[in-house]
Amino acid sequence: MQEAMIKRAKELLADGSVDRVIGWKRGEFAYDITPAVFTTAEELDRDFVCDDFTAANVSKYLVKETQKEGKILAFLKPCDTYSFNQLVKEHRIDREKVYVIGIEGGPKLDIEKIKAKGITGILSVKNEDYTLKIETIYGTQTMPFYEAILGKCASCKSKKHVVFDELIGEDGDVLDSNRFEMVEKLENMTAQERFDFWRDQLSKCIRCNACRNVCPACTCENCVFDNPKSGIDNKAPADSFEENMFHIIRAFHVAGRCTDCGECSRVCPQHIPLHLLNRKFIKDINELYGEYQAGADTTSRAPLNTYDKNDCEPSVVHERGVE
Amino acid sequence: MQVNENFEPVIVAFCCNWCSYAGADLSGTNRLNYPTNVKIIRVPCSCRVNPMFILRAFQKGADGVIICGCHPGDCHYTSGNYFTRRRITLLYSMLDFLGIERNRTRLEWVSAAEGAKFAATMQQFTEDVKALGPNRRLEDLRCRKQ
Amino acid sequence: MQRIGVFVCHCGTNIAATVDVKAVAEALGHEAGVVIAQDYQYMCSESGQELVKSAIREQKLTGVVICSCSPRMHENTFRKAAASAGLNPYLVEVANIREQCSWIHKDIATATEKAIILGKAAVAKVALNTPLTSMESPVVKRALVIGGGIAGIQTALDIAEAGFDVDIVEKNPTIGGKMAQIDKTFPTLDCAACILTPKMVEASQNERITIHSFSEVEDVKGFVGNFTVKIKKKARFVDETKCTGCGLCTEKCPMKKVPNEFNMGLDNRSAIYIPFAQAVPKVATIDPNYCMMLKTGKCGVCSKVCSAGAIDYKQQDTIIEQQYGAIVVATGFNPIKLDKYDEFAYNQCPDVVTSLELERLMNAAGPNGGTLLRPSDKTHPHTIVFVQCVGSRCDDEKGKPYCSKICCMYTAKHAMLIREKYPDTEVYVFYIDVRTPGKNFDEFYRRAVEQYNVHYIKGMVGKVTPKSDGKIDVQASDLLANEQLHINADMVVLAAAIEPDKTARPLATMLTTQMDTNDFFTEAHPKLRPVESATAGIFLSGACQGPKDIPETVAQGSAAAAKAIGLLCKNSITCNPCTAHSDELMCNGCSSCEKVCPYGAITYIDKEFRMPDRTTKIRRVASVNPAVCQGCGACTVACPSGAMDLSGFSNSQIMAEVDAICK
Amino acid sequence: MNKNLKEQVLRSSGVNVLKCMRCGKCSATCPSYDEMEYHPHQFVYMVEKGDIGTLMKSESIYKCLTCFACVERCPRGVEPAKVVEAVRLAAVRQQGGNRLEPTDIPALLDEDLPQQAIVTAMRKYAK
Repeated sequence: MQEAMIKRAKELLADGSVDRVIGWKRGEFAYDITPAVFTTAEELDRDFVCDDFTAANVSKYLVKETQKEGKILAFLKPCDTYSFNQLVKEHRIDREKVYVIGIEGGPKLDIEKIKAKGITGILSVKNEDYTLKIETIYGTQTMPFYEAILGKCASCKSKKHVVFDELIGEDGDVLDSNRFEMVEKLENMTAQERFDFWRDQLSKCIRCNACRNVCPACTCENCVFDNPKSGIDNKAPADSFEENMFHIIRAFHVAGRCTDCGECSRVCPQHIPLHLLNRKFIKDINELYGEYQAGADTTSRAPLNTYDKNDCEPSVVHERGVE
Repeated sequence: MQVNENFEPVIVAFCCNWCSYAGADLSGTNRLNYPTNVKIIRVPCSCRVNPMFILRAFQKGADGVIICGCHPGDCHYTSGNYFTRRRITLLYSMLDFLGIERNRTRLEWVSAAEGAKFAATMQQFTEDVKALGPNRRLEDLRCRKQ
Repeated sequence: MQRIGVFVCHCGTNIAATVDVKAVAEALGHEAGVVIAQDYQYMCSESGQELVKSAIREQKLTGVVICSCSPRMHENTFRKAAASAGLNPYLVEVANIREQCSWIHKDIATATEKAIILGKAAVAKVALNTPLTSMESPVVKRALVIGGGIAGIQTALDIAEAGFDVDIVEKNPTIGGKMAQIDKTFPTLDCAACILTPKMVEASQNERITIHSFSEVEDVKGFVGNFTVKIKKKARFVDETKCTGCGLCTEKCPMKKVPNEFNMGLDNRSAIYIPFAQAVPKVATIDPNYCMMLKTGKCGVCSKVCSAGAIDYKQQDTIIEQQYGAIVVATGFNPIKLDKYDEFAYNQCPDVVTSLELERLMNAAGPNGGTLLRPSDKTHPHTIVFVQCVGSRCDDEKGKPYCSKICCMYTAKHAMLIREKYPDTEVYVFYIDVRTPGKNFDEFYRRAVEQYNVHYIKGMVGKVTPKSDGKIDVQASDLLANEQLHINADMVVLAAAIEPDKTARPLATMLTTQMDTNDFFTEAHPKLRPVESATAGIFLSGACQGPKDIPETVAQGSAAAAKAIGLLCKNSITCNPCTAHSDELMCNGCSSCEKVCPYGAITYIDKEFRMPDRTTKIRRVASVNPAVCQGCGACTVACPSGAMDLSGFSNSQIMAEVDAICK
Repeated sequence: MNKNLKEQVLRSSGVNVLKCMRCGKCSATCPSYDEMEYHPHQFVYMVEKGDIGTLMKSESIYKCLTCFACVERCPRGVEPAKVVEAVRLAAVRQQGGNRLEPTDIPALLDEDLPQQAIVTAMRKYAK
């Protein structure tokens, strides 16, 4: 697929349809992939990569990219198209300035899961018939493919591209995922157990802001946490409450807008399952106000920006689940 | 859990100017008693209450937060309390998900004519929060389990 | 550097009795930024205000905190005082230490502590207040009166008299309301129609008054001075402009078995009808539930006989949209349904009637031409029992908790009229209390007893049983004689409680006005602003605000008119400056705020920004129209970037209050 | 006036006699009115006054049929029948005796006796 993508990108650059291409390039290690913008055929040939590690969602970069002159080609996986659509809906991306090529999605690999097997000195990882062949400086190792996939891919919600100008490869369907399993499990715990769970998790936070910086819903010109006028600006936590506050408010700010792309948890260096907070909101919204998938379209009203006169009262929180 | 008999909770009440704040005034005019623990902050509409304010209150040591607004359908601004209802329902559900005691937060509709309901609600809420004891869960997330 | 002045009011002993006022002033004097803290007997008095003003001038204050009664009482008083001393009025904050402190607490120590905290919160807030300037917004010089009963008519006439255009929207085919159904009025016993119908005609002939009969308010948008109202003119299948009201169609209409609502269903009318002879507008209306032409397409008699060619079977509901500066609500009342009172056999026995039904039975234009006859067998009743407080003063869900106010007097009236016209009739009135506060009211009641020999019995009727001989057994207690009575009556008249009209509740939602638990509109202040609603530009007239008799209704109708005229006289009104505003540097242009704004006050513009690297960037940003924004703050929470904030209730101000309370 | 007795009656009846607005609908409804020396509304009023001894001595407490018509009809929700029952109970307790044991009932039964009468008898004569 990588070859087909490079070929198509070169064509579009050559005929002037687009001025830039956003995709991924390799870093120091094979698995160390970062999103990158390419402007020439040479750059594409040299650096462009699309493999089992290109999990990063590039749609957020289009906010800044579409503020520039000219048109950009974006390769979007199914999950990325939801984020893209949501950003178009919020007027953050100028749709006219993007040429979207839908590409097949994951599952993508999580290098941390490979490393967790005690495999170090990794040079390259190849998927051969769902067995990973891992070349290391200590020799070749293998492990089953599905044991190394990203958490977000394991509970993939959709293989469908909700927006594209053309497709490379097949379009898929919305999946019947098990993504709320963990949320449900937590809901069924006692309040004390839930509290203990989150205290353990959130106290690991080092406020590196990676979750915020990667989140396609967090595209504010100026984040409230960086704004002294908001009253909650804070980089280094001044007291024990800050992380808690940060994550609740962040989850609340993206509630009804989060497409559940799972990037927050993917990039968290402390492995905090931040996506669970977002999924809790999504699950509540689905259950209380009707099914809603952010980014599935560009016209529907976000659940928090609308209401129904017969909405439930907050006492519903008392009526369900475990105290 | 140890219940401290002398525990006096700090309770912040956000009241919309048109209904609930007037309802609170009415309970005063009618000399209906409720605990001094409750301190009211006037907001134009319950939809003005940002989740940040609620979290900030807990952060700064509040033991309970209650929001009061016009009854659904009676909002002075037509629809404000409908938005409030969604936002606050989701927020309270999230706080519950994080293991924060449910009885520390409440949303109640109190009209300008419901002075008695206001006093009774505050009385009950204060008792509920008192029973829970001081709010610790929202403060010590940094402390790892010993 | 802040220079805040704190002024603590004793309010006589209202505050000082439970709050140590001096201690509050002392404690707040130590707060950061506070340069002066004083207490005074009555801060709202002339000399109290002078204290504030001189402190502003002498101490060069940048903010003022008044610890006193509710800001709903005197915030404006102190804002005006500050303005007259040269301080922006929005640099004044009120800490409510009366309604929300001294009046609800008994213990001085804890009440004082709370008062200090409330004061600290106000000090913390005022330190962040910014001077605000009000905008002006134009006033549309036209009023809408909703409801065409005596209240609405009076209001409309008074507003028209003052030289402003008024529209009356009446849901029935004619104006006149309940008063048109009434026979005589207390305490003068003059004929209701004789005093009402001239007013109805006056309203219809006044050039400044437009009557939209058979119409309903569909939608209300906008705000004081500038409401946009959609009025639905229901199809009456008769062209109002052509119909002469000759009534030929109503005579010829073959469908004559329609319960006549004007006569409380005591007789029938035709499918095409004019409610009563003096109806205004005197125009026929076709009842589509009964009209054979509309139901089956066969008939068309009315169309054939109408020489004016006014019949239009294809007429549709139409919507009129109109701008108004002021709206007066005059939706009136109805007697409650008595279905739940089986003990009074209202549903079982036709000779048990409500008082309003009795009005029709006694009315010359009523079903019996003014002769009082039993509905069951059209015989003259010789013993009539009146039961008061049916459904009024009830503590259960069957009735209403309030006194309906008018029943004592109209029952005395009925009793008197019956005794006058039919001296052979015995009249019993069972009362719990007779309430006659009003000019000439008690004299009237005493006349019923002394001159007309009406039997007033203190006690309630327990049970009404229709008997096989057509008589009615009324079992009651005479509390003063301490005996149980059985009266062999011919008729029983129930003084049913009155309740607000059912259309009032949805209307209140449209108008964003408040109602009490009984669905009466809530006035802005129970004593000082009885004809205004809490929503600016919406006024209350008549029984929609609470039970009222005719003189009171008319008085309130005129009072509401005066208030509306006061508003319409102005060319522009001062807007609330506490509106939302968006920080363009932070706005993402995401449209969340626009979606939650109930007034459509937010629009988006593409704006060019100079970037730090000297390039320019065009971004979509929100812009709030302060003349349209009413300051609810819904957008401030919807905004994910925190760009949207509300003047007077800013994020930082509210958070400062939270901090001060939680400290 | 016996304060303790009044409190006992108020507590065991659960009635707030102050809600009464003296309309007399209870007595107007009462089928046993003529049998009773003191009538339902008087029970409410006299209990409020604390004049319970008089009521306890009166046969009226056994004349109430506990048909609950007064409870059903009272516009203020005062529930006079409960007051009557509480006074009766006070009398029964003071006398220290049960007038009716459940074991006595089979002998008293006959086919025409309505169910309610048995229940009422238990209410009135046994505690």
